Amino acid sequence: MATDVSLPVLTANDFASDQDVRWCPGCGDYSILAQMKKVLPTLGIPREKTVFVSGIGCSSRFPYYMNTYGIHSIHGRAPAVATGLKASRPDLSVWVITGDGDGLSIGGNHLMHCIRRNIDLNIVMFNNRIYGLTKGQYSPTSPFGKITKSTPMGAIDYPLAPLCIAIGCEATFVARSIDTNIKHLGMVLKRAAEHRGVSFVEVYQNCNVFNDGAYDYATNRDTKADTTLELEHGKPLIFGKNREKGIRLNGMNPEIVELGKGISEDDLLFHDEKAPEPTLAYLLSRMRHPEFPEPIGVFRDVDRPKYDDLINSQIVEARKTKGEGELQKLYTAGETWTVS
Amino acid sequence: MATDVSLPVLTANDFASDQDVRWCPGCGDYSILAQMKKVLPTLGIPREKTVFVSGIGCSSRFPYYMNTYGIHSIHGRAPAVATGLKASRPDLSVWVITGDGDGLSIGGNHLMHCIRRNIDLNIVMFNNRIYGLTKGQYSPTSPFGKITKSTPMGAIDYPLAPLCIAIGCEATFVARSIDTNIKHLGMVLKRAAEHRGVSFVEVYQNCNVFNDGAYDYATNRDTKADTTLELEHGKPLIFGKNREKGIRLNGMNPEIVELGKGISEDDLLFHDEKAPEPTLAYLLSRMRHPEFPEPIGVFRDVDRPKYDDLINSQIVEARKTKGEGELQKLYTAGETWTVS
Amino acid sequence: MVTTTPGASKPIVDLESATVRFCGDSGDGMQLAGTQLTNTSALAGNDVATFPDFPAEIRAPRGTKAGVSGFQIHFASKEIFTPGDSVEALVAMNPAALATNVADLVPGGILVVNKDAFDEKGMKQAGYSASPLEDGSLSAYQVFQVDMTRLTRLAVDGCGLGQKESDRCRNFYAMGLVFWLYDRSLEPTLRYIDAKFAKKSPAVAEANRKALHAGYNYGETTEAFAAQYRVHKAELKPGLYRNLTGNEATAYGLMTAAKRSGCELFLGSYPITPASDILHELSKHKNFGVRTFQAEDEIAAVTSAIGAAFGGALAVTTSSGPGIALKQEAMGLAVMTELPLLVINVQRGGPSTGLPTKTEQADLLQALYGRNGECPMPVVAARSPADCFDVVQEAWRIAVRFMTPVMVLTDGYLANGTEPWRIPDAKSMPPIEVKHPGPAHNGDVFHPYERNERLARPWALPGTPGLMHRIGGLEKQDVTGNVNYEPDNHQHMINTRARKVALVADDVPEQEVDGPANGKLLVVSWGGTYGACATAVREARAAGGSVAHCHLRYLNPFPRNLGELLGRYEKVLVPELNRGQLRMLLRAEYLVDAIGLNKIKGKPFTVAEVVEKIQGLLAD
Amino acid sequence: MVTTTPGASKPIVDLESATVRFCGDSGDGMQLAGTQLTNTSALAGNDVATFPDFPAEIRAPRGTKAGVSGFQIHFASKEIFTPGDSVEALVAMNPAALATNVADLVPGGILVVNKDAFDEKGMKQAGYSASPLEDGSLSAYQVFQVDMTRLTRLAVDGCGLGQKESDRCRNFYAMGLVFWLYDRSLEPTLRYIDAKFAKKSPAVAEANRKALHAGYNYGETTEAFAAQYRVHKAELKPGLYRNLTGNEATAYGLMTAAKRSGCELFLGSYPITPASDILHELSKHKNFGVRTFQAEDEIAAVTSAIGAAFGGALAVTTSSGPGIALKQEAMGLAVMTELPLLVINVQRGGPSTGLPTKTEQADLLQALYGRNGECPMPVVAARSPADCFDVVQEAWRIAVRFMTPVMVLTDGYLANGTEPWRIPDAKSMPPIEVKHPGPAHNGDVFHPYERNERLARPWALPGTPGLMHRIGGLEKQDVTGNVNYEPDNHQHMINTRARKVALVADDVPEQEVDGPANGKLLVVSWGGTYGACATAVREARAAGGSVAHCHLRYLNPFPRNLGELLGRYEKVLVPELNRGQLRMLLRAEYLVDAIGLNKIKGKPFTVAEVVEKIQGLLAD
Ligand SMILES: Cc1ncc(C[n+]2csc(CCOP(=O)(O)OP(=O)(O)O)c2C)c(N)n1
Ligand SMILES: Cc1ncc(C[n+]2csc(CCOP(=O)(O)OP(=O)(O)O)c2C)c(N)n1
Ligand code: SF4
Ligand code: SF4
Ligand SMILES: [Mg+2]
Ligand SMILES: [Mg+2]
Repeated sequence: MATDVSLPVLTANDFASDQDVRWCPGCGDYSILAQMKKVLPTLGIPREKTVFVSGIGCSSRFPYYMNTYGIHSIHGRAPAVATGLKASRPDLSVWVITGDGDGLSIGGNHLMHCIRRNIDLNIVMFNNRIYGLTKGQYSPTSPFGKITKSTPMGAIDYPLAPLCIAIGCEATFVARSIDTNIKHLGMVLKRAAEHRGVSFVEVYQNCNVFNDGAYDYATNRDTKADTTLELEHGKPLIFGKNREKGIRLNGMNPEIVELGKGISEDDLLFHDEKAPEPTLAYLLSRMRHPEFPEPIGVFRDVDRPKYDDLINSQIVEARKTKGEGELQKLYTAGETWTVS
Repeated sequence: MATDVSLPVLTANDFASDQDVRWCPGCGDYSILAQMKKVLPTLGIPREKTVFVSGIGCSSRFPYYMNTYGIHSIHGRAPAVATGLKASRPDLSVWVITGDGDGLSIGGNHLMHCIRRNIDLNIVMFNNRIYGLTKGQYSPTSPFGKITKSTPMGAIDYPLAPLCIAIGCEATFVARSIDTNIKHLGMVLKRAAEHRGVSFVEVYQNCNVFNDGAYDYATNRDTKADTTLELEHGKPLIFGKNREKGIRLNGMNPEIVELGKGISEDDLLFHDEKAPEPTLAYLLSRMRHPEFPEPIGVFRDVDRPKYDDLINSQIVEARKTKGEGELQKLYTAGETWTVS
Repeated sequence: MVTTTPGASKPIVDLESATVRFCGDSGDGMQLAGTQLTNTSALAGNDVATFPDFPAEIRAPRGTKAGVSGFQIHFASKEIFTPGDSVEALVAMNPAALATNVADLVPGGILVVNKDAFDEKGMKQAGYSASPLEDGSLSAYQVFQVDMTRLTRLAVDGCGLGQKESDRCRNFYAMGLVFWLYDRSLEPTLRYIDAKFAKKSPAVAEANRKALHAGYNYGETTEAFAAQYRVHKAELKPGLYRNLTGNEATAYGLMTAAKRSGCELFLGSYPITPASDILHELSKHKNFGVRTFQAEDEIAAVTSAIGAAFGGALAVTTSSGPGIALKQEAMGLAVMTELPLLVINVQRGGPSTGLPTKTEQADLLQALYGRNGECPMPVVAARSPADCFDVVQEAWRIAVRFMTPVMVLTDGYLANGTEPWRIPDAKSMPPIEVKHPGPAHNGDVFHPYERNERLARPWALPGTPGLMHRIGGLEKQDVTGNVNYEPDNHQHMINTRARKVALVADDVPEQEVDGPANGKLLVVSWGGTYGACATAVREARAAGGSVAHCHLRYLNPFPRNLGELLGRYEKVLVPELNRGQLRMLLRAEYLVDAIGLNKIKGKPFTVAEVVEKIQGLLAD
Repeated sequence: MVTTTPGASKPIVDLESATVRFCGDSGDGMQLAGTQLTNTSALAGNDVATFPDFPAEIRAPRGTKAGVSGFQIHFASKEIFTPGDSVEALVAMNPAALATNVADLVPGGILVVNKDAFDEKGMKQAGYSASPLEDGSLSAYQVFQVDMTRLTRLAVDGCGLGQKESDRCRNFYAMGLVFWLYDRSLEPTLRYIDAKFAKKSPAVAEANRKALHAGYNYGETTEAFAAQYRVHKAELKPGLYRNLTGNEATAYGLMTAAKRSGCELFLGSYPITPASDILHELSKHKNFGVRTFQAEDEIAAVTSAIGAAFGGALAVTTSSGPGIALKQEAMGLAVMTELPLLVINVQRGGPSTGLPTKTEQADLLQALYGRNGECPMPVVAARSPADCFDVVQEAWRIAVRFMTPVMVLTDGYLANGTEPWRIPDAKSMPPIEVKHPGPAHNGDVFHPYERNERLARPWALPGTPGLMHRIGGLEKQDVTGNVNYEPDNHQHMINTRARKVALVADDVPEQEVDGPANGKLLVVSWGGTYGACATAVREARAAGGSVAHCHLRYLNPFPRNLGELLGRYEKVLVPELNRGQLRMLLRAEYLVDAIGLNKIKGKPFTVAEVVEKIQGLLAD
C-alpha cells in the first residue's frame, strides 16, 4: 500500500489519541501504555493497519488512548472479536488487550480457543489480580485467602496461572513482564509483535487503588533480584543480587541451588524458548513466589501454521481446484428443469 | 439418614430409570452407562443421594437413564449447575456428564473454573471427537485436518487435549479410560468417585454414526497393546504386546525404548499419581498417538481442600465468631433513631 | 375423469393435485424417497411443496415410534403453497410408522405397508396389541400389504449384497411402486443412482436399480392396484427451475448479497438444529471467498462476526432457540457500534431447549426486545423456502444502507422444506451499494458518528489512512463517537438510534394485500405461515367470503401504510405459531382489536384450521 | 418566619424542607459528607431522601469534570419521596464541581466554594477561561468563598499529619460549615469519627474532629453568613428508624425471605455496576448461613443458582444491563424446569455497556420477552430504596407458591439512594410456606410434574428416598415430567406455563390508586419513578387537578382489576425512564390510548417535569 511505502518515521506521540487518559493516578496501566507507544513505531506498521481490541475493564480502556483503529468490545469477548477481524483481514496487525477478569474469568474460553487456533494476534493480559473497574472484587488470579469486597473472609478459589493455561492450550508464544520494568516490558512487547501466530503476554500490573503492592516482591529494589528470574534463550537459569543462585532440575522438578560450592552453571537448567515440547515452559510457568523466583521474559517461541493463513489458503486452494465461484453455476447445480 | 442405614444392597438394575435408552445402536455411550450402573452400587451411596448433571449432547442424555436425581441442563453449563448444587448441598454425591463439545467448546470456561476450585464433583467427559447430537461437525478434540460436515476441506483448528487443560487448572484427580475397555473403565469410575475433590475423567467413546473408528488404534485387539499404556502407581511405564517396550525420560521429554538390550525397568520412568508437582502428569497427558502410546488410567490423584468444604467452613467459622445471625440485630446495626 | 392411455395397462385417473407421504424408520431412507418423488414431480412440471419430518435429535432404537421419519410431498397442476393438510397416499415401512402417521391419511386414501415388518417385535414397539392389518382398524382405507422386504431381497438377489445391504434397497422398491402409482418416470431416479453409486459401488447401484424397477413392476402387474393416477403440468412462470430448501436458499442468498455488495462473506456460527445446514452449505463454497468460522460458542460466533464487520465483511451469524438468546448482549454492541451485521434465527420449538427439530414462530418479541436497554434493530422474516434467498439479500441491503444489525427470522419448517425456485439471472441483479470513506489528508479530523440523511454513520475500514477511530459499547457522543455520559447526548443518541431504524420504513415498499382493498376481514400473517394463510384466504374468498390477506415481510419497522390498511377492514385476524406476538405488536401500535389464531404444536397450520377460523369470523 | 433563639448568635429561619448538595472530586469524600448530613437529619427527625451521583466507572484525573462526585440530600418536616429537583445550597470543592453542578442551584441559593481550589490549573480543567468567582457569572447566587484548604490545614495543624492527609480533612470542614448553616448537631458525626478512626489512627480522628468544629465555628463567627436555617421534625409513623440504600434493602430482604421460608440463601453472582453491592453485603453475613458464589460469569452465576434451587435453596442471581442479557437462556431452563429462582436486575443505562453508573428503566420488555420461545415469568419492581426489602420477599413468596423463576426490577437510582426505613419486627413476620414432598414408599411412582390448584409442581429435593426424578430443558410431558415431543402435549404445556403465571394475579392484592376513583387523568408508573410521580400528582391535585396515581408493583401479570381501573379515567399518562415500555404493554393489553412521558438521560424525573406534563394534559 502506498501509505506503507511513503510512511513517515513515526514517534510514540503519533500513536497517542486525543482522548485524555482516565486511569487512576499511579496506575500501572500508564507505563504499559507508554511502552506500547514506544514499541509500535519500531515495527514499521502504519497506524491505520494496527487495531486494538479489548473487552471491559480498566485495562480494556486501552484502545481509546491509541491513535489506531480500535474496538472496546464487551466483557470477555475481545479474543473472539479479534479472531473474526484477523481471519477476514489478515493484512491488519491486531492486538488484544485484556485483564485478569476479562480474559480469565468471563473470557477464559475465548482466550483458550483463540490460543489453540494459533491465530496471529498479540494478546496482552494486564494482570493486577483484582477486578479494578468494578472496584475491587477478587479475580481468578487473586491469591487463595485474598480478602476483597466480595470475600470478606478470604477467597476460597485456587488461582489460575495465566501462563499455565496458555501453555496447556499449546500457545506458540508465551511471555511475562512487569509494568515497572519498562525496558524489559518494551522488549517483550516487541518480541510478541514479531512472533507469527498467537502471542500471549502476561504483564504484572499494579492496581494502586484496589490491590496496591500485589507485586511488591517482584518490583521492590531490595527483593526483586531474588524473587524474579530473567529468562534468556540458551542461557542457564540464574538469579539473585549477585547472580549467585540458580535453578537445577531434580528429577522432573526445579530446585534452587547456590552457585559455587561444587555447583557450576553447567549443572543448571538451561532455557530453551524453541523447545518443541512445552514441558520446560510449563515447568517454568509453575514456579511461584515465594517458593521460587518468578521467571520473566519469553517462555516459549515456536512456529506453527497460523489460523489466519490456513483459512485463507483453503480459499486459494478451493479456487485452484474449483475455479473462482460463479453464482449462476451455483444456482443451476443439481437437478433443474425448464418451464416454458 | 435412616435410609442410609437401612440401605438394601442395590444392584446395577436398581440404578436404571424407566426411560428407554435413545442412543444409536452400537454407540459407545451404552457401555459407559453399563459400567456406571455397575459402579454406583459399590459406593454405598443411596440412589436418592446421587445426582447426575449434564449439559446438551448425546452424552448429556445420560441422566435420563439413571434412577437417581438428575438435571439435563443447557449446553456447556453442567459444571456451573453442579457447583451451585454441591456448594449448597455437600451431602449429595454429584456427577457431571459432558461431551467434548459440551465440555470443551461452549463449556470450556465453566469446566476450567470448576476444576480450579476443586469442588467435589465427578466429571466424566465422553470424548468422541465429534458433535454427535447435531449430526457430525468437528469438535475441539477432532484432529487437525478432520473432514466433517462443517469442515469439508479439513479442520484448521489444533485440537485441545482435555487432560492438558485439566492439569493446567491443577485438577486434583485426572484419569482416562476407553468405552470398550469395560473393566478398566469401571475401575477408573470407581477411583473418581472415591477421590475427594474434583475428579476429571476423559473416556474415549466411539460415535459409530458420525466418527466411527476414531479410536480404532486404541481399541483394536492387534494394535491396542502398542498404542495404549496402562498407568499403575509406582510402576514403570511399560507397554507392548509382550510388555517389551517402555518410556524413558530423555532430558525433559519422554522417549520409547526397547527393554532388554541393556535397558532395564529401572531405567524407565516410574508413574507417581501422588506427585505434588503435576509436571509428570502433564508430560503423560501430552503423549499422543502415533508418536507415543496413549496412557490410560489415573494420571494424578492428590489431596487439596475442597471448595464445598471451604464455603461451609466459612459459615461455621462466621457463626463461631459472630454467633448465629439474628435479623433484628442486622436491621438495627448502625445508626438508628426513634420516632414517637 | 378416467382415461385409458395406450401402453398403460390400467386406467389412469387425472388429479389436480396429490399428496403422498413416505414414512418409516430413520434408517429406511424415507427422506431420499421423498426427495426423489419431489424432483421427479417438479421435472414433470408440477408445482410442489414438501414437508420433511425428522425424529427428535437423539436417534431412537430401530422400530420405535420415536425413530419414525417422514417426508410429505404435495404436487399439483395448479399453484400451491403448502405440503397439504392430509395425505392421499401413505407408504408405511413399519408398524411404528403406521401408528404415528395413519391419522393423517384421508378416508379412502391409499395405504401401502411393508407387511414383512409387522411381526411380534415390530408391533409391540409400535404399541399394537393386535395387528392393525387384521383387526379391521384400517377398514377406512385402501390397504395394500406388500412383502417389501422379501420382494426386495428377491429383486436384488444376485447383486452380491449381504442381507443388511439388500434391505437398504427397500426404499427404492417403495419409490418404484409409488412412481408407478402416479405414472412418474423412473429416469431422474435412475440418473441419481448412477451419479451417486455407480462409481463408489456398482453392486449397490445395480441393486437399487433393480429394486426400483421391481417396485414399479409390482404396481404394473399385480391385480391389487386398480388404477394409476396422473397430475398434469402446472401453469408456472416460464423459466429454469430447481428445488431448494430454506437453508440452502439462505446460504445462496448470502453469497449473492456478498457478490452484489462487493463484500467478502464471513459466517461466525456454532452448530445448532435446525440452523446448522446453513453453516454446512456455506463451508462448501470457499471458492466464492466465503469464510466460515465454527466458533467455540454462540457468543464467539456473533462477536467474531462483529469483528469481521468492523473489517468490512458481509458478516453473518446463524443460530436458533437458545443460541439466539446467548447472542443478545453482543447484538447490543452491534447496535451501539452501528455496524452492519446479519443475525439469522432459524426458529425452533421453545422455550429453553424445547423441541429442537420442531418449528415455531415464538422468537418475534425476543428479536425486538431481547436486549438490555433501548436497543432497536430492523427485523425481517421469510415466508417460504425460496423466499429466504430474497429476504437475506434485502436484510443486507438495509444493514449497509442504515449501518445497523438486522435480524432475519426463518423457521425449522422453511429451513428443511423445499419448493421449486425459479433460478434468477445473476448478472442482471442490481448491485447493493456499499461506500467506504477514503483516506483523509493530514490534519482533517474524521468523525465516525457523523450521519447521512438516513442517519447512517460512515463505514470506515481499518487500513484507511487518516480514519483511525475507536468504537465500543459505552454511550457515544454523536458525530465524534467519543465516550460520553452527558444526559442530553444520551437522550439524543437513544432517539437517533430509534429514528434511524424507523426510517427504514421509508426505504421499503408499502404493504400490499391479496384480495379486496377493504371488507369484512383482513388476515395478517408473517413468516412460515404464509402458505397456509394464503391458501386459506383464497379458499375462503372462492367460497364468497369478503377476506383479504396481508403478509408482512417487515416486522420492524412496520410498513408505513400498515395502520391505514388495517383500518380498512372490520376485523383483523392474526394466525401465528405462538401465543400472539405479532398480534400484541399490532394492538399496541395501532390500537386495533386484532384477533388471534394460535397454535403451538411444533407443526405448521393446516389450511383447514385457518379456513375454519376465517369462516367463523365471517359468519358472526 | 425568622426567630432568634437564645444561645444562637444569628437569626434562625424555619424551613419546611431543604435540599443540599456536596460536590467535589472523587477523592474529596463527598459521599461521606452527604451520608453524615443524611444521618444527622434523620436523627433530628426529618424525613430524608438522597441521591448520590458517582462519576462513571473509570476514575478520572483529579480536578477534571469527569471526576466529579456529588451527593444530594433532601430533608423535610413533611413526608417526601424524592431527593429534590434542584438544590438550595451547594457546596463545591473545586471548579470542575462548580461547573458541573451550579446549574441545579436555585436562583438566590447558597453557594459555598473552596476558594483555594480556584487556581489556574483547576479552572482550566473545569473549562473556565475566566474565574467564575470574579466574572460575575454567579451573581444570581449568595456566594460564599471560603479558603477551605488553608483553613483546614490551620485547623488540623499540630495533629502531626502530612499535607496530603490534612487536606483529606477538608470534607469535615465543609460538613461543619453546613451543619452550622442548618443548625445541626455535630454529635452523630463525632460518634462516627470515633468509631471509624479513634482506634485505627487517633491522629486522623483528632484532625477530623478539629476540621469539623472549625467549619462549624467559621459559620458561627464570620460575618459572611447572615442567618441559620432550621428544618423541624417531620410527622413520621412512630417506630425505630434507620437509613438504608436499595441494595442493602435487597440484601436484607433476601436474608429475611430465607429465614421466613426456612430455606438457605444461595447467591450466584458476577460483579457488575450497580448490582455488586448486593453481593458485597450478602458476603458479610455468612453467620446467617448465606452462601455467596462469585461465579466466572453471569451464565455460571444463574446456572449455579438453578443448581442450588434444585437442591432446595432460596436461590438468587443479581446483575444489571449486559449481565441480565446473558442470563436469558438459563432463565428459560428455570421456566422449563419450573424451579423457584429470583433474578434481580438493578437496571442501568443501556443499550450494551451503555452508561454503567446511570439509572434507567429500559429492561422491562426484556424481562418479559428476552428469552427464546414462549417463556413467561412473573415480574415485580421496587418503588423506593426501602421498598426493595418488601419486594424481594414478595417475589420469593410468589416463586415458591407457584414454582417459577421471578424477575425483580430495581435500578441504579434506588440501589444507591437511601431513605429512612422503619425497622420491622422480625419475629412478627408471617412465614413463607414451603412444602417439600416426603419420602415415597417402595413402588408408588413419583410425578414431578403433577400440579396443585395453582398449577405448581412439587419441589422434591435430592436426598428424599423414592422421589428420584430428572428435569431438563427439553419439553416435558405434564404429570410424568418425561421428555415429550407430542404436538398436543406441547400445546398443553405452553398453555399451562402461561396460565400458571397468569394465576399469580389471583394471589396478589388488587391495584390501588392514590386520589379520586375516577376523573380526568390517571398517572400510571412503575419502579423508581414512584417518588417523582407521587409527589407530582399530589402537587397537581393540591392545585385542583382531577388526577390520580396508580403505581404498579406487579408488571407480570398485571393486577386483575387494572383494566377496569384504567377505564375510569379520561386520560392515562405513563411516565417512564425509557421509550414507553409499560405504555406499550398497557396499550396492547387494554387497547387504552395511553400517553407517554419519556426521558432517557440517565437521571430520574424531576417532580417539575411530571407536574408540567400533568398540567398540560389537564389543560387541553
Ligand atoms: C457482561 C458483563 N459482566 C460484568 C461486567 C462488569 N465488569 C466490568 S469490568 C469487570 C472486571 C474487570 O476486571 P479485569 O478484567 O481484571 O480488568 P481491570 O479493571 O482489573 O483492569 C467486570 C466484572 C460487564 N461490564 N459486563
Ligand atoms: C446454546 C446451544 N448451542 C448449541 C446447541 C446445539 N448442540 C447440542 S449438543 C451440541 C454439541 C454436542 O457435542 P458433544 O458435547 O461432543 O456431545 P455428543 O453429542 O458428541 O455426545 C450442540 C452444538 C444447543 N443445544 N444449545
Ligand atoms: S482501579 Fe486500579 S486498575 Fe483501575 S485504573 Fe485505578 S489503579 Fe488502575
Ligand atoms: S450420534 Fe454418535 S454419539 Fe450420538 S448416539 Fe449416535 S452414535 Fe452415539
Ligand atoms: Mg484486573
Ligand atoms: Mg462429542
